[in-house]
Amino acid sequence: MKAAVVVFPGSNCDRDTKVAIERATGAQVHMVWHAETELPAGLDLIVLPGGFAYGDYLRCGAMAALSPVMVEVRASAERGVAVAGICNGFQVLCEARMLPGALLRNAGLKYVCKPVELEVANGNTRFTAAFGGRRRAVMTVGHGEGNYFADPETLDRLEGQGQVVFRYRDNPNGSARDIAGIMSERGNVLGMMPHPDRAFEPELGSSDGALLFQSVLASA
Amino acid sequence: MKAIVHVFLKPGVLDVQGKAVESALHGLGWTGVEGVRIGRVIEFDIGGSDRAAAEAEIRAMCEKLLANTVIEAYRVDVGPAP
Amino acid sequence: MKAIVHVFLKPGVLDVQGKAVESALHGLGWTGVEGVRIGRVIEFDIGGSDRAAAEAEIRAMCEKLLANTVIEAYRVDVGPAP
Amino acid sequence: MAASAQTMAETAAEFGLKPDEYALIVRRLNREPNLVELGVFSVMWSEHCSYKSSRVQLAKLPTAGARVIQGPGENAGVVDIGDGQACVFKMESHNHPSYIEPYQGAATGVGGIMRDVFTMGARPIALLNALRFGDPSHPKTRRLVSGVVSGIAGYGNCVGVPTVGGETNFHRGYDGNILVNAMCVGLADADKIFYAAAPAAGLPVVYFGSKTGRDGIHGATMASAEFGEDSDEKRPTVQVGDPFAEKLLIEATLELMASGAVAAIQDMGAAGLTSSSVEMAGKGGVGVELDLDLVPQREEAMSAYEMMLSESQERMLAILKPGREADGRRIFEKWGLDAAVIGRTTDTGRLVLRRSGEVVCDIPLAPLTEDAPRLERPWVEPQVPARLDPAEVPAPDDWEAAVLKLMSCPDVASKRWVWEQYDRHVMADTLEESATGADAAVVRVHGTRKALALTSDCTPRYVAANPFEGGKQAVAEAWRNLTAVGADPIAVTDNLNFGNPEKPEIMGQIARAVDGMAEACRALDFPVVSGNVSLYNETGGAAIPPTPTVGAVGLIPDYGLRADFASMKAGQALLLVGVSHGELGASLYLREVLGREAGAPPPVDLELERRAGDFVRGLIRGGQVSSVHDLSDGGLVAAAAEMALASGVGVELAPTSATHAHAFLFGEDQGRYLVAASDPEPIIAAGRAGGLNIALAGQAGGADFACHALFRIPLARLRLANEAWMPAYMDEA
Ligand SMILES: Nc1ncnc2c1ncn2[C@@H]1O[C@H](COP(=O)(O)OP(=O)(O)O)[C@@H](O)[C@H]1O
Ligand SMILES: [Mg+2]
Repeated sequence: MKAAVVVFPGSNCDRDTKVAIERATGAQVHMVWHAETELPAGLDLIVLPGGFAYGDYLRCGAMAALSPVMVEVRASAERGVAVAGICNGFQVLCEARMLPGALLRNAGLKYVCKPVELEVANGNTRFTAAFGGRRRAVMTVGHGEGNYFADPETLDRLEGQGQVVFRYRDNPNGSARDIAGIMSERGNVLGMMPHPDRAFEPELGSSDGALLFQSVLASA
Repeated sequence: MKAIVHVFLKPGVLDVQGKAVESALHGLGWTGVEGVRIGRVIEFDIGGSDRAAAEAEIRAMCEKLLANTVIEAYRVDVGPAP
Repeated sequence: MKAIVHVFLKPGVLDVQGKAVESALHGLGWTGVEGVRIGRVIEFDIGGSDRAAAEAEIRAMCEKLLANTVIEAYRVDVGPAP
Repeated sequence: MAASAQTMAETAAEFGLKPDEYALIVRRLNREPNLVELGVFSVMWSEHCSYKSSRVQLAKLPTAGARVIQGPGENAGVVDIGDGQACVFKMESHNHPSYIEPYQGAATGVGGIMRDVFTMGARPIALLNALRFGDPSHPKTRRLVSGVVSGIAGYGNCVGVPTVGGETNFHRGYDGNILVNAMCVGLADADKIFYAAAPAAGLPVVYFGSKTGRDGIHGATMASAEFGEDSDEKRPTVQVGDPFAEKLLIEATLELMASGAVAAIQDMGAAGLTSSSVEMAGKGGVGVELDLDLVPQREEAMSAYEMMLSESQERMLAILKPGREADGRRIFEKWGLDAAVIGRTTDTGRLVLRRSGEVVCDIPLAPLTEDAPRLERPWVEPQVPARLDPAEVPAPDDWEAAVLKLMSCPDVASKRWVWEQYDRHVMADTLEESATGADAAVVRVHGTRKALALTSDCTPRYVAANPFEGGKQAVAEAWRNLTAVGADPIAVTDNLNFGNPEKPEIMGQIARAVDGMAEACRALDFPVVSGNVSLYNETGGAAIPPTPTVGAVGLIPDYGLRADFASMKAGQALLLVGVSHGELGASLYLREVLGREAGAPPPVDLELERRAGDFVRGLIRGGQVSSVHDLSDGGLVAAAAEMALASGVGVELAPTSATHAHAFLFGEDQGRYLVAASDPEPIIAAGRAGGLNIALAGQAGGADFACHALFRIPLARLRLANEAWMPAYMDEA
């Protein structure tokens, strides 16, 4: 498998994500600077990592969504390459309109960092196949703006088409319908607030995040 | 010219911060306060002197960056340079 | 009545958001934009009909809660109910 | 600048210079200084930069050790952690700014301490913070807590360095002067440490980072001045932090260092451009010439004085090797940072500044550092109370209420409300942190089996009662906390927070607290490698409780063999290691349950401390135990209750001393640990063979926290008492 992690100014989970993918899948991981206008050839996975791209000033992910590299990320997604946005990366994908909805300020108005239990709402995706029918997963969240919002019709559609991939079992941020992660209609673009990149070995409290990257590997 | 852009959450989007401020104001005894909404205001100077052209430019900036129209609505005011 | 409160950083206080937005706008080709400042706007309804009294109340709210007067300045506008 | 001699002397007084200090400046220059020169002297000789009141005291601390690569004197301390790797760390206060503007004050405190660490070539990998607030009922406390915590979170989370530990206390002694002490720990290659000393004349001086504005002008002198009633008027000195700029600065600095272009480097902290340029030139024994017109500026028409004293954040000064300007340019451009070559080092030994083509400052550098006042401030021996006889301290009328009160009092109650706002997991190497139930945070050395153990400790009520014993205790507790997770304690950083040193009683607290710390550091082979002093923490003449915060670092050779206190299992025996006399003086039981603050603090027997610690560490390293907790605030009851809560298993305590059960249960005798053991006999035998006191203190199991006939509390109730206080307090409108 060949993967790329995009590095925006202010990304801070870029190394974590690289290490997680390497340890989980043995894949070769390229770090791609946001100003690049080309991506390495033959990628199976592109990850937009967590962090505070451009300081999250104005709105989380807004400026990153306009980065030069996003043109190629979008084009790759259109060609069917798997794209995953984790935390800040999810915010970027929403701002880039590559996923529907938006991430609002947490209902508690505070940054929240804690382990959360997730329901694997759709185990039959490019990102969850390796969960092998497991319905529960544990990862941590760490965000101030992870409160997923979309209008009711969009939410109905997401649910109806199996695009809700993860749900919180105990909602930490007020997200609509407990949504923790969604994917595009075509199923190759994933956005999620919890961090699989911090859950890739038992010492970190959970290795469930490794399954996510292994799922992509299996479908590659 | 001077541009003033107001950005607010759309009516259907719960303004949690506005709600929190409202209940804090109530708690401080200002119980008559209602319907608190919190938005962002962005001010800047923009060259040129054609007001209509400037306004069109600023709307383009809003669509592209200053507002997220999935959840936010914006209002643009252009005035003479301060 | 309708209250509109604008809160901005005092002059000289580093406006990190304004700085970031300005350089993003430049990057998008709007190089004529200058002096971007980002503030908050807080709107709400307030009972009564005495404009001066309302304004005094709102100033008290600003001092107490709505603005951080160590680094922020505010402006209060009171208008008729919408 | 054409002020008369009279006026300049008056200005000097306003800048906080004493008449004799001003006279010394005139003598050194052979003339009156101008305003810029006076500004430079006043900040360099301020308490904050010169340590004039504390230098004599600090000299008493042991600073050498087998693992010490760099002790005090640089931006941060450096210790060897094997395999060619080094750990770089320091603690620093941002007390006054945080009181004035809690969010920005705390945020810029975190930013400042990180810069001290990456300036030395280390990547920051962990943050801790030690916070002391006023009484919860004080009208300002809630807002200060909320602002400080969100400021720390706002900055650290954005930069992407995990905040893994700290402490939070409340006491009315801090009503008018809160303490915000932040510690940063970084990792570097031992042979790639960077220093501030300019190596030669003729090298380019490069400014990079954020632009200079009028932020915090005279902040360094402000940090050294007592608060008056008019502290609200000191507003314009507030500095605003930009964590995004800091993140770019870290990456750019480390990249610049890796490129081989850096000859010397220094962050711009307190007194910004002044102290950074003076220190780099002074340490290197060269001169420096700057053209201030070239400094990237955020505001218009800044004077030379304003530029030299500005405390704008996120700025660095580097001296490059000859001909390496292009490397710098490429890297600063990549990271979008402002940068400029603003001057050169010279062989004149002078600081020369130009503005608009004119020389606005031309002074010899030597007096700025060498002649900085070094005061032997008079001090008096602190009055210390006598030991409290346990027989004179009543047992609780209602045991259950007493236990619940203790576990829900502000100092013991869970600080979840605080640490859930901190990103504790970024970098994916955090093994133990605030949430996990361990006496020290544990962070892996990336890519290895090694881990660093990190802690921050001080018990101000002990120091207030007896500065010497309290100083010893702060060091001993830090050592004990590192030991309790299985680490070898390596070295200490400290933050000495006190009142006005011009008062002999306060100077007495400083002198004796440092004596105590020095004695403990010596006895425990625990050298001090960095630190910070914050004096004048007084309002209206009332000083804070003396608070010498100790930050410490330990090394775990293989993180597979470590301990926490969250893995106790039903059926295990709880062993108490150490001697229990039932010390209730200055205890939490006395203060929280009986409402008294009296008596001598528990003394620390450093020899026993060491033996008990070495024994416990041996058990952990030998894989014999994995659940260990040290005894501190609240004694055996608090320690056992915390183990029960963290592990989700009940505990039945068995007091061994029949007399004064309350002294045994609530006493805060030092040098003690609770160890959960499945097979206790061999451990007891080994301990006794080593001359240690070790005894069965209880049994894990069931769903209650109990002590025979005295109390029986369901864990769920205990948990609620422990968890509910802080959120309830913070959410009260
Ligand atoms: N209490 C202390 N104990 C030991 N060293 C100290 C103490 N206070 C200050 N130092 C040392 O003195 C030097 C100067 O400190 P400081 O002015 O706070 O550094 P900076 O200017 O980098 O913020 C540093 O090397 C610091 O470690
Ligand atoms: Mg420094």
